[in-house]
Amino acid sequence: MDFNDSPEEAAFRIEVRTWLEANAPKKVDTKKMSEPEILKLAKAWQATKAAARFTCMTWPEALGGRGATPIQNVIYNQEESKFDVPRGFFDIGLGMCVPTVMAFANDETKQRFVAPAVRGEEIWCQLFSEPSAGSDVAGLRTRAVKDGDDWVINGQKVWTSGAHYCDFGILLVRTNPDVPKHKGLTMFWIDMKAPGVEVRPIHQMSGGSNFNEVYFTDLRINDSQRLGAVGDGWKVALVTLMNERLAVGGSTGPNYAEIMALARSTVTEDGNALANDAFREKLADWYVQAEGLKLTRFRTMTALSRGQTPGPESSIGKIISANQLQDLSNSAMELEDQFGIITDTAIAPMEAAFQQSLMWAPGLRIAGGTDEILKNIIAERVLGLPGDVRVDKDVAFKDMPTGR
Amino acid sequence: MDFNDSPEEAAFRIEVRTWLEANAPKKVDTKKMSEPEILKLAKAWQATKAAARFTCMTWPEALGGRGATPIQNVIYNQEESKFDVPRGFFDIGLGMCVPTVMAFANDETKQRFVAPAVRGEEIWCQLFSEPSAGSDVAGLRTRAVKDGDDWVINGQKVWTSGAHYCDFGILLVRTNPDVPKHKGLTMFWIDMKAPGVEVRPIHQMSGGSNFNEVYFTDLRINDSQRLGAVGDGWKVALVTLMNERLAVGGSTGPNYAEIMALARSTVTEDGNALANDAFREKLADWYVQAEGLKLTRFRTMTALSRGQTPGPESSIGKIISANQLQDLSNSAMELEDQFGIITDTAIAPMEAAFQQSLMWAPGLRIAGGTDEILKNIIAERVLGLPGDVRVDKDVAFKDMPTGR
Amino acid sequence: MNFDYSDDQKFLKNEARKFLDGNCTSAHVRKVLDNADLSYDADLWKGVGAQGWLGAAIPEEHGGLGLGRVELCAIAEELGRACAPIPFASTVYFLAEALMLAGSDAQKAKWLPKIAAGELIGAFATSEGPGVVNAANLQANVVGGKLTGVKIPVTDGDIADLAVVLANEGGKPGLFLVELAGAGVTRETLKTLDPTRSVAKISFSGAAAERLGDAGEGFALTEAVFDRAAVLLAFEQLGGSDRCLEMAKDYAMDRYAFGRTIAGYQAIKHKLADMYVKNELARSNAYFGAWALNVGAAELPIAAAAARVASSEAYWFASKENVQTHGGMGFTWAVDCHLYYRRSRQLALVAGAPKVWKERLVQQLERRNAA
Amino acid sequence: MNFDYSDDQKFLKNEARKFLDGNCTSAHVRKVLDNADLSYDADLWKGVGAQGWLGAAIPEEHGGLGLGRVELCAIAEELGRACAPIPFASTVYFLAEALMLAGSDAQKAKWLPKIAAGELIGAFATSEGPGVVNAANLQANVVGGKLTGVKIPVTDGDIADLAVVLANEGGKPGLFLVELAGAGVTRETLKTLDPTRSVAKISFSGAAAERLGDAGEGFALTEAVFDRAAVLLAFEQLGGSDRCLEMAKDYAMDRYAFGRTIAGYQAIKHKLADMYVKNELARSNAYFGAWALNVGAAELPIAAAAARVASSEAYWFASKENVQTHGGMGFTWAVDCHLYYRRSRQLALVAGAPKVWKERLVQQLERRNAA
Repeated sequence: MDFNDSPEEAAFRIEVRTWLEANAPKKVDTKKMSEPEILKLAKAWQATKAAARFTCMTWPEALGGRGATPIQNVIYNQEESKFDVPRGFFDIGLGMCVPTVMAFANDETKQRFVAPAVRGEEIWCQLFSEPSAGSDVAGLRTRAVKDGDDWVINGQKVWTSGAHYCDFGILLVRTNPDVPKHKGLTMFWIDMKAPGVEVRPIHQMSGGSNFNEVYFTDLRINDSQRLGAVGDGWKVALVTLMNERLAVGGSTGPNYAEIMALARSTVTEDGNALANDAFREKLADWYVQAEGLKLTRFRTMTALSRGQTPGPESSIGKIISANQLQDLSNSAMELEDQFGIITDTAIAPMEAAFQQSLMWAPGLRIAGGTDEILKNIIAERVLGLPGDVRVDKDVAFKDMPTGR
Repeated sequence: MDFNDSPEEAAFRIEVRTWLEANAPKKVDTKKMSEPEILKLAKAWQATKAAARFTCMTWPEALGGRGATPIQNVIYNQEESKFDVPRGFFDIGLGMCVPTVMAFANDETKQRFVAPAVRGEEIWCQLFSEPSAGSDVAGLRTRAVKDGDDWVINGQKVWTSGAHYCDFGILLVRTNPDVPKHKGLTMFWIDMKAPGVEVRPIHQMSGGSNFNEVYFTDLRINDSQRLGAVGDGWKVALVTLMNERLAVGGSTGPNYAEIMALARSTVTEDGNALANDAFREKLADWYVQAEGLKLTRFRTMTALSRGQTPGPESSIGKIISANQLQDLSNSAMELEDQFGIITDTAIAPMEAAFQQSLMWAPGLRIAGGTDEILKNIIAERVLGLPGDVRVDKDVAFKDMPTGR
Repeated sequence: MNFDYSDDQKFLKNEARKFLDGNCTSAHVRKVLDNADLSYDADLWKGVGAQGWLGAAIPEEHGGLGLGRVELCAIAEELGRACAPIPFASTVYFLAEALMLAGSDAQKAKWLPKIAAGELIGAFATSEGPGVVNAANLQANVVGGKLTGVKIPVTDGDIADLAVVLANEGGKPGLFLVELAGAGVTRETLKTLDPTRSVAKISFSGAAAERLGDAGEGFALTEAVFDRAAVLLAFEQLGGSDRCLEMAKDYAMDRYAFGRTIAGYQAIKHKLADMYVKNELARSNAYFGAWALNVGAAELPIAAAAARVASSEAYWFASKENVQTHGGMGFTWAVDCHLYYRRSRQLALVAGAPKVWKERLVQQLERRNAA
Repeated sequence: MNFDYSDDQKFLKNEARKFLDGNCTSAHVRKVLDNADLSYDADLWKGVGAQGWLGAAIPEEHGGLGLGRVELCAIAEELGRACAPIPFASTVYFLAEALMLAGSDAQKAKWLPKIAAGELIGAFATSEGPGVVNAANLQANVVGGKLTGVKIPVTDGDIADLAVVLANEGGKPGLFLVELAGAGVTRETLKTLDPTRSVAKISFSGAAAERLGDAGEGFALTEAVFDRAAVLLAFEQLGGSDRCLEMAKDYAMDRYAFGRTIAGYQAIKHKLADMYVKNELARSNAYFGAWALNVGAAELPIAAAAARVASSEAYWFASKENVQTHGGMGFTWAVDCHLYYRRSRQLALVAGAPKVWKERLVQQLERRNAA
């Protein structure tokens, strides 16, 4: 056991590092920039990467990649993360949407869309979730009705990351409500700037707006924008969702090191709060969990490095990290005692990082699969336990009971 | 809000206390006595109580009770608990079995059995659970086959408290496997000393044997021993089980006070283990839970005192107390560090009370409804949430899938 | 055994709920939430005063209703349930209780009638920075009746007329009454996690201060006021946790996934059962606190600590798992879950964090054991 | 990145499992459990010796196989999975590691070959009573090479040939080698929670003692031995927790209630998912411990603490919820759940309780931060 690169990996790491040092943009303070300004920087960097084939690296050369191994992809990302480059705008599009287009679109469509997406000129979003279809995505209600060679679409999507700056999206809709819910779905690609598409930001409990609602009012699209057969939408969506696991990153937010620093700086009658045994036991627990997750990622990388498929251990990440973030943030606020309620970044310790993460953590426990859904997934896919009793398998969608 | 008796309650408490002082047997050291010896004492005390109508107090006078209110019953038990009298042998019989007999037997049977049971001359047990039917009692397999005026019974019951000293039992069996499981059951009373009945103690993981298996091999009983109609066994059993809640007592075992004493006597580098903040926080949590349960019982008693039906809050007791006992016992062993593994009562602190309760607590989390079943009950009966999807409602018992 | 609200108390509680159902809806709470310039709901505050709640536990001789503390607990439970955006706790649980505990006859006569009449908003100012203020780090100082120092955070400090301030005088800690409209007081409203409750930083530079209670007793009196407030706050917390359980249940019963309501899935059922269990344990501990507060029992310190620990834990669990039960909707600003999530933190911190109370509880256990 | 067993190590682990599947069934464990006179399974002990496992990490010059510590971890994982009733940990993780860590050339040459050859059972004796032994309360004392004092509990003390004993000499704490068959040694077997592992009280009255390592280093050496043992024990714990998850899953898949297997109920599914998550976190932390132990990294103390904390927590959870998943059957003597429940406590206590390790972990974090 060790943490070393193989000779090939080490060589590739040097190649990557050398390229990054020569090409990565200089550090800029994005905190004071607007989103469009940051996006512009991100697109430029994406184009630079694409030209050197450091994006979509595992794709074939013909599609803009370099046929790299998954571990080479990991190595690139490790090295890139040491540079302060703009990130995050292209992950969903290139990680989930464009691969779906590549798998199901005709050649013409692929030729039109893949290369600009790889170069960062066009960005894609994923339009699956709806207000009444969260964990149960296949219960979605957005309708597409055939009209000659066109489809007319009405309905609403929700929790769409980046919809306001995206150019295109893949859209899952119901084309037949008379069959059981999984069988009446169809996938399309759409132009996000088309008339009939309206994007509204969602005001989150944390104050920010990282996601959008997208409303469709008589959106008209041609049948040629269909991905896969009519009624095969769920099968197409599964291809998209299979890629999701790889796109979901680690959690951000303060961790054991930050709360340890907070405790050390918090004066108590006996010295500082780090001297408190109860805090120390909690700190040990947080460390063990956080290190456990980090080391679990090393196990995943080991599998990649050995050319194997990573084991299911990678599925444990978000359950642990989201709940730990919520618990740790709350403990930090309690350390501050009455003062903990203050969120003014000029006054609260560590620029109110803990107060902010307390408001963000509930979202983390929900987005990309709730705690409950993730435990179902571990139970069913990892441990092989039976699925839930399904009362919706053979009922026509229109006859299914619904609530909100 | 106060904790005072009403004037009537106070008067009754004095009456009870006076009677107990005059009549309760002198304290004897039962630790050195055999079970039959203790049982003899218990029967004598039961006879004394019955003569003064201090047992089955809420029953009508004609059946041996005194038509007392539930709060009078509570007051008697509170006062009796201050005396060191033998207890526990009659609770299941008089609390669950005999009321079932009273509700469903003919007059002749009632006249034969009720009075001797009240006087403690005959003891009853309840024969419902089976190896393959625990939480799902109605899934039981013990078969009764009609043979003229008789029924012939074969099968096995399990977790029967007191079966080895009981005289009679109420027995739930399957009389028709061709109908859905709840519909094919019938209840009987049986003589535990009859040929065809064999009682074997269960060796528990805690080392002791508080329960039994009971095997039936061609046990032949007359149809006159039937309680309720053929096929109505589940309805009859529900009457028995409704009385169970009242019969389940509080948990025993060390609590926050004992572990606090242990910590105080455990020397550490800084003084004693009670000075450790982590221990102190846990201690506070245990205290809050234990006091919360005690005070919740006071709320139940208040309802009784006011002539109301107690609220559902009484259902929370065992989930909390059983899990706390397991957690607290484990923490106590960890306080002792390496020494905690020792169970020798002459050497381990507090005569190994914590080690014993660690081995007993898992049983407490299962007996009388597992944690999981109790949470279902709270969710469904208290909060009104829907029951589980039931796949077994309309399937003939013989066609149901089974495992162990 | 009489360990529950009486019929009269239940009637009062029910009337309080009716009043708040009409006058303290989610829209009222959000008006304060969404408007940074609004520190509280002045209409609701007037209405609550008109109901007599501000003087519920103030003796009749001082203009109050002279009811018991249990009645005040019943009102607190409803205020907590409604997430009321008013300085009720600061004025009634802290200021009025401090005056009744330690005030001279003159101080009581001067201020209690104003509180009962709704003419005065109070505040209780102890904290000076992150962590618990203590004898070693207390900086606020009174010399010749003039207070100098900074208190942060002071709940309702920006709207209060009168504050009780913990400060040293001649090296001895004491509590002091300070009129905040007077000279030498600068106030700055702060952003907090719960914008429906107002918080300020107050800087004193020679503000007139009058001692409340004996010199040297500042920390002891603070603890005694906290004990009283803790019980009353526990009922607000309980009201909030009950509401979270209701919200979660209602949503779960009406939200469908995979063809049936999510209320039928064990993961949700057991989560709500856990909420119920925690809420009932908190209720029982809160009732004991109410009894101890009402009769002035020697058990008050341990009862208050147990009530505060149990209700803080219950509300935290209920408010965060209520968000979780609502899924994505629960994370939106539009749905009310976050109002309770925020308030649960405000109430858990305003009288000192639960961990501080666990320590106080164990100290009481040690004292009991030693006695 | 190479953070997993190698193929060779996996092969060794698989061979170990095969051997134990045949030679350490539940019946073997129960033979020791049910017979109070039996301290260990002597046949299994011989077999394990014949496999070379006792000397796996002992250098070839001292008669061992000279494999790495990762290989020993792989064996430990399988021994834990099988709940092996033998003095492997006492002999290999404690005695042999102590000798390799602090022994003189002569001491190593004298004892290591005997361990590798299966001719010697070891023990490690620090505790003298409830709580953690420390400089202030250590009573055992060596004068003129003669040890006096009482050690309790000493795991495998009743069957061991050679013990490492923590004792003072001239006021300085040290470790000492004591042959238990010699004069001045009285041993009494004790009843414990896990009868499949043997424990004794040992009274020394002038027993011959030879120092192991430097004078004054007794506590430092004890901690260093505990660090090594903790990593190896973590793998035994991991093997046990994995087995508990397997047992729970197998039972749940085959047990029907209300017409379907209980494995289909979310309460059970999520319980098993929780087990899985804890086991995987424990595995990752254990692997890091194995790496640190194997290469003698400076990170060993924090890696060992993290491994011990994670695996103790995982095994406790898995063993108790395995009983719970089995319902009434799980509470019987006849079903194997309690073997693991008992062993989880034995392993959690034998190198000091997890809370002690949490403190050590945080001390390491402080040190790292200071550096």
